[in-house]
Amino acid sequence: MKLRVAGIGVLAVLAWLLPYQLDSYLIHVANVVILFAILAIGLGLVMGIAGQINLAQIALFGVASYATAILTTRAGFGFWTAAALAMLIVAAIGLLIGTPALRMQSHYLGIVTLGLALALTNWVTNAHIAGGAEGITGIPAPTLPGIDLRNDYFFYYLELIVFALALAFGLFVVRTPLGRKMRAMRDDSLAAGAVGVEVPQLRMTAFFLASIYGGVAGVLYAGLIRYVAPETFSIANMFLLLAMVIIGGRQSLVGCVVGAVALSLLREVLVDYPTYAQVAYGTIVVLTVVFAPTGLAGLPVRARGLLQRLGWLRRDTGAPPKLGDFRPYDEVERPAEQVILRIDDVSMHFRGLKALQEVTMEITSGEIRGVVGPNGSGKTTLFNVVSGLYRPTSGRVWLGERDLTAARPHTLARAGVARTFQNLRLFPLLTVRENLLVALDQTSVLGSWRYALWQPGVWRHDRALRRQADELLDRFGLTAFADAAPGELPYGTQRRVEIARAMARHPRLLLLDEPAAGLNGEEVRQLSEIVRSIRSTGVTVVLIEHNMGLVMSLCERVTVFASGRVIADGTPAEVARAPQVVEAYLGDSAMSEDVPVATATEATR
Amino acid sequence: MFSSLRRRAAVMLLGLALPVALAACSAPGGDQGDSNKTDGPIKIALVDAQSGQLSSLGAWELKGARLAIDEWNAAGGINGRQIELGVFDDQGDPTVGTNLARKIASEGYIAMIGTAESAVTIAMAPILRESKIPNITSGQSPGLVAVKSPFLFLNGPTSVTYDETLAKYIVDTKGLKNIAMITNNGGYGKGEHDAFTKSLQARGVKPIEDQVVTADQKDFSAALTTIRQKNPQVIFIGAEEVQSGLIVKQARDLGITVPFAGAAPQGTPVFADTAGTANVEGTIVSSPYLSNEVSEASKKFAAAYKAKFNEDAEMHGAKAYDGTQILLNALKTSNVATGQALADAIRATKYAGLLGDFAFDDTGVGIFATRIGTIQGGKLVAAG
Amino acid sequence: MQVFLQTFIGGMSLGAIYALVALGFSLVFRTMGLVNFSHGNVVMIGAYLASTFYLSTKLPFALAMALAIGGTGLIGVIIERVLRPLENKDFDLMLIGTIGFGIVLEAVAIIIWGATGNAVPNPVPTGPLEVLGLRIRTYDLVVLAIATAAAVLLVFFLQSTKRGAAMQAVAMDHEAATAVGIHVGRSNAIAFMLGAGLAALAGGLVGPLLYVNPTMGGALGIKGFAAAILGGFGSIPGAIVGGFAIGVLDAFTAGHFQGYSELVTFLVFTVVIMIRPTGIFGERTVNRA
Amino acid sequence: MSIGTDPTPARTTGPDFAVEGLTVHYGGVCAVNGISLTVPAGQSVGLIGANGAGKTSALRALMGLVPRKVGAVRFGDTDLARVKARDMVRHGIGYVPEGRHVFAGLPVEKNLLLGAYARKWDAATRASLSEVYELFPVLEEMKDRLAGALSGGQQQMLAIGRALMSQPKLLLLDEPSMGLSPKLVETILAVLQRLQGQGLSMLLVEQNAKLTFEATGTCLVMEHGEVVLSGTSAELTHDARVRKIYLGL
Repeated sequence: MKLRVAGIGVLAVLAWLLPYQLDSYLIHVANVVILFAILAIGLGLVMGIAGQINLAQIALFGVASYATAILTTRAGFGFWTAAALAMLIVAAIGLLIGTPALRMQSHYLGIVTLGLALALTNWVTNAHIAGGAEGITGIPAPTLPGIDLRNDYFFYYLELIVFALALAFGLFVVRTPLGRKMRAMRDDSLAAGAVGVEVPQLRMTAFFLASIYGGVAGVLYAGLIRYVAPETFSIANMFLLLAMVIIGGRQSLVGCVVGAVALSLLREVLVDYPTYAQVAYGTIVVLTVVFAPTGLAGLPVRARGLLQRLGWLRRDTGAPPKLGDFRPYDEVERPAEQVILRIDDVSMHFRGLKALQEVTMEITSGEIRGVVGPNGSGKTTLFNVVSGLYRPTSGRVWLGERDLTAARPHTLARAGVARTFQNLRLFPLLTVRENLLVALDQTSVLGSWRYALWQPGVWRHDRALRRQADELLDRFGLTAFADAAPGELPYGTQRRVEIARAMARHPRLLLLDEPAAGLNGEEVRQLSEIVRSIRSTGVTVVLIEHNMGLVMSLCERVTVFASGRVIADGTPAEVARAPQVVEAYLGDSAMSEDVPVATATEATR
Repeated sequence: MFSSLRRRAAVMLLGLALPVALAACSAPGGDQGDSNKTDGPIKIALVDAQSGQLSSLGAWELKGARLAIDEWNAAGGINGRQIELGVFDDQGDPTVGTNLARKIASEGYIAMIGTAESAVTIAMAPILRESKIPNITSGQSPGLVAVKSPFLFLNGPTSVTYDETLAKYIVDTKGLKNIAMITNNGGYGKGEHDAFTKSLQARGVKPIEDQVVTADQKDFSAALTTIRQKNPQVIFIGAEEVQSGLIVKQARDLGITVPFAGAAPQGTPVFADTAGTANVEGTIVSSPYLSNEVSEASKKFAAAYKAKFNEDAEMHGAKAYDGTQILLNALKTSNVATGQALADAIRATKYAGLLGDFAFDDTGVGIFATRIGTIQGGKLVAAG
Repeated sequence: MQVFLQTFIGGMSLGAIYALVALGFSLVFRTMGLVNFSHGNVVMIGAYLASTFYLSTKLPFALAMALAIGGTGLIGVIIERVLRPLENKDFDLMLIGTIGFGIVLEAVAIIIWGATGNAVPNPVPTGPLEVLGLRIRTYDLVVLAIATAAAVLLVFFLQSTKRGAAMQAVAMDHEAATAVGIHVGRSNAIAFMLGAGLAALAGGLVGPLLYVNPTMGGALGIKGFAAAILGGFGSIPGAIVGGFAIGVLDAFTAGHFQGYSELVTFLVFTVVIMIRPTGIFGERTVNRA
Repeated sequence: MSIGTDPTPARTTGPDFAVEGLTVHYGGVCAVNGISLTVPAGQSVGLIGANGAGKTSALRALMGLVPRKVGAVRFGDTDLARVKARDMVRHGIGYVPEGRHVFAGLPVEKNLLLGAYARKWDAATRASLSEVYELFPVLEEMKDRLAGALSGGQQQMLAIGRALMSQPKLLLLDEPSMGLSPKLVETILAVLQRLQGQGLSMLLVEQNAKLTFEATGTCLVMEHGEVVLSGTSAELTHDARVRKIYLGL
């Protein structure tokens, strides 16, 4: 930490003293580099942090430059007034370009944003007001009292301060709830929705942020160059910016900056050989995606790994951290029994496959319900319907008195439904603590205005969340793994992290999808202890499970599925005797006749 | 812990404050001192697209300028000083142009030749003006005049002259009134569009069709079909060489047989090659430099050009040659002045060049006439 | 009416080119889930190869085309081989990798052939046909015929040959395909080669129609990709319908909005895709997005 | 949806198939823990167990479809331990994946022909095709339909038919009864019995214990990645431990 503060200080001083070493051309180059760095931070936020492919970043940059140019030269506004209006315009355009992200992702989003960027370039090339291909010249230089910003050296300091603020704000976003949610959405948008992240709003926020960064860079560009023309915002420059972000490392804002600086300098060195520069950076992009997907920012980690493998660097040989004990919740009085979840005649068809057929179920508050059945009998489909991932073909789902049939996952999560996934859906690039923090944050994305107006509030909120996370980590015995990446943990520990994450939502209803899969005997025992303790706090638990011993010992009621239908419902002992259950499992109705009466209390393993 | 934190903060603050203090007393930079030195080579910059789609223009310009400078250097330079030509590649991008303007200023170049792209030149003009570096450009857009920089000079006529001459020939001499236009929305095309429309307007003629295409468009069937419907007597093209060639080629494919008319690009071999030699027959061209055979001076120039570069000279080379000659003459008469004095010397220079007799007015334009030629038998010849 | 029909015909011939480009996009996506953003640049290389063989070595046009197809096929194999480690792992990263390849291909073309490009004379010297006052270039008909033939051949290859069936099987279920003895990697490489070959076909055909230069790949690639998406990404009939749709849309916006045509084309495209993200025929592949 | 009844000529019976020490790990979980099994020439062996016991993982690992550690895989004198998944079929191993995995967008007949991908498509292939059609007349009726449009039972028949097209000497079947109605399960059982009658070796992975006991001679019961019970199918049918493993009682 000390080292880091000192490093930042040294960098700041160096950046401050840099102009003394540069001639009037190089200072101009430095100014352009800073602009690209700001742009790269914006692209890093939307693409690397939020996972939205945005090939219109350079167009947003252009929108702001053009808006400033038009407002100053055509409408006679002062530079700073024009800049403020330009920021509003670019934010609106950013939201517009982001709209397709609500419906599509990945390469679809790529082509649409690219198309919209081309459309914008096409407009400025034609529109009389934008000066056509000749662009707009004579943009007035911005003024500050006592400082002549026409001087590239003073402009450098303006840019440097803006850049420092932009980077600091970006890093602040990344490390506080908003950015965490974005990273969670990037890693797994499904799981993010399930822990209450409002994915659609968040995608728009990402585009909004990108447009702000594009806007800041664009306004500065207009003030620096004092001339705008369509070529500057071409697709070729978009790809150059993309290359900066990829080479630097899209998931690290600092990496984006490093990439922007490195590639700008490379281009400057090869300024007389632009074609070879193009070969060079294209090749570097290909090599980066294949061999170093995390870019320059990921190199230190990779280098350490390599050194360790070669034996040049000592591995951490301390004893591997141990999973702690689960500290049971305080029991609360069991609330009056009422129906908390009512599944009413739900059917779910996938193009001919009838995954659920007229399923009706009621779950009473405070119970532990088991859902069992052979593979492919529709259990997970049921969970997906209840947690909002699927919209049922027919039928309704009621949570208490609320009809939540077609609600989005995050709405359900906010209404008190939490779940885990059969194949584990932890956010792989977030630490264990961050996984919990995402779920703990109950604030809405719309509350993000605080980021602009009241950062200390955001900071305090984040501190409070961290305290809660520490408490939760401690309760689930995960403190030793708080800063580990989920993928590095033993499977059983990952399962527990997922349950802790679900509990971070303080749910009323907890859906566990095969929580015992892959656990050993001791872990299964701990699991049943955890589930009992969770129930004792008044949470209703529904679990899908193949480990029949666990089901028999833990559940008060069991619902049996086969071929998308409920074929039995009752106490474990009752259903285990039911002929249709035995047939569903063993394939033989005759075998059910000599089944001994079961004792439902004993945990087998 | 706390005190050490505070100490560190204080040190950091000091680190920040020191440069601020320095900055307050003396601004960094201030390196424009070396342009007035009186020994060593005379540094002239040539800025043009040496890469990208318009790099052929840049290559021609470079050859014309190089030829002029080599001739002077061979004759002993100016005041015993050799002339050094620095070549910069603007990639046809105005922003690169603004960077280069600062670069040539910081590296002590005293004058600039180029660029061939009006948009790039316009972008560079304010910076060159601030740095007091005279610039002789090959652009011809009326927008260059609108910049009103006392440091900007044109080595040829503007589109207004080209198109006024053309309109005069078509409407007044030939009596053709049914004129269709197809222009692109790029810097050059737009200049042509506006200038030609204005010249027609002055004659009370309204184009029967006015199609605008994008600068990178390659398929014109829609525009040409519309034009064909209107049965024009002549079609005006305002586009660069390659695009003009494509337009003519596709027009002939669609069965349009009337002649085309245009300015300098339509007189180039690139235009004829792209369109196909047979297709350009009869094209009316307004150009200050119809061919290498028009005068003794042009024959001499063409021969020297051929000897040096082993290819035939054409208009852009000739323009750059004229522009460079004017600059070098001004340098000689002013005893290698720089800045304002050099600009004044250029303005005062009268020069009989390949394109005609140059005499600059306040707008920086030195020549106000073009000639009309037509393509006959694959060759551009002066029209009767 | 005549203008309408003439514009339509113009749109159809470019549409045929877009359809070929879209076919390449879709074939590669369908068989291996890769979005090849460098496809447009492969089209450009194909155009250069074809025009170079045709112009400088005076080979017959068909032969020049065949050589170009071979050349780009090789490029396709190289791209697939380099990016193979990312297959089925990181979709977005792979996409960016192909953008990197596109950047390199464009620069290489500039180094080899220069930046300005060249016009390719019409290989079919007969004059245009005159039908009901409409002028139809013979070359347009040739383009349409070849594009149709290519689409038919491709469909025939996929439907009626063992290798074609195997390639489709790989796309549908690569594990079951492995179990019946299909070499999935080889099948993917062949798919990529075919995609690149189609690109060369499109590039070779578009040369005489338009102009060959290093930046042509950008425009053709983006329009072709839009066509593939519009038709339904991964669908063969979708690519063809989408190609013609974009071609005709392009022609009419060029007619009506002149300089603003690109703006209108992409706005219309965005709106259509927002309403129906799976495209016209694209039901089957939507889960991959 | 009945199966054909014409007797078909006996197949060439393959050699013994033996696996030793098969272990599979998925991201830290041990799905299969060092199991060994043998399928004697011309015999059928069942591998049963509750959901999540590791049966499917074991079968997929046998095919080489998932990374595995294995002591030995022998098919007669041939060592298959290093043979790639795509080449297993060339050594006479046919595979019917769990959940059918037919090529949904291709017609039924194309699916079947692809089953013979490793062979030359010639007269012998046509003969195999008519054998399959004889075995499953319904597939012939549907031969031009897309496989994805078939019912679950028909798809299962198609998956088995596809595996038979390679003329295998050993058939690995993964849960052929999954999601099928009892009547269809009977049909599948009849097919398996008939194939066995022709001398085809089979390894049947199933959750449906009854079906497995009736279709096979010997059976292994898996739990937690290990074989916990084995014996003849007749013995196991009446073994109460099977029920306990399944129902947790």
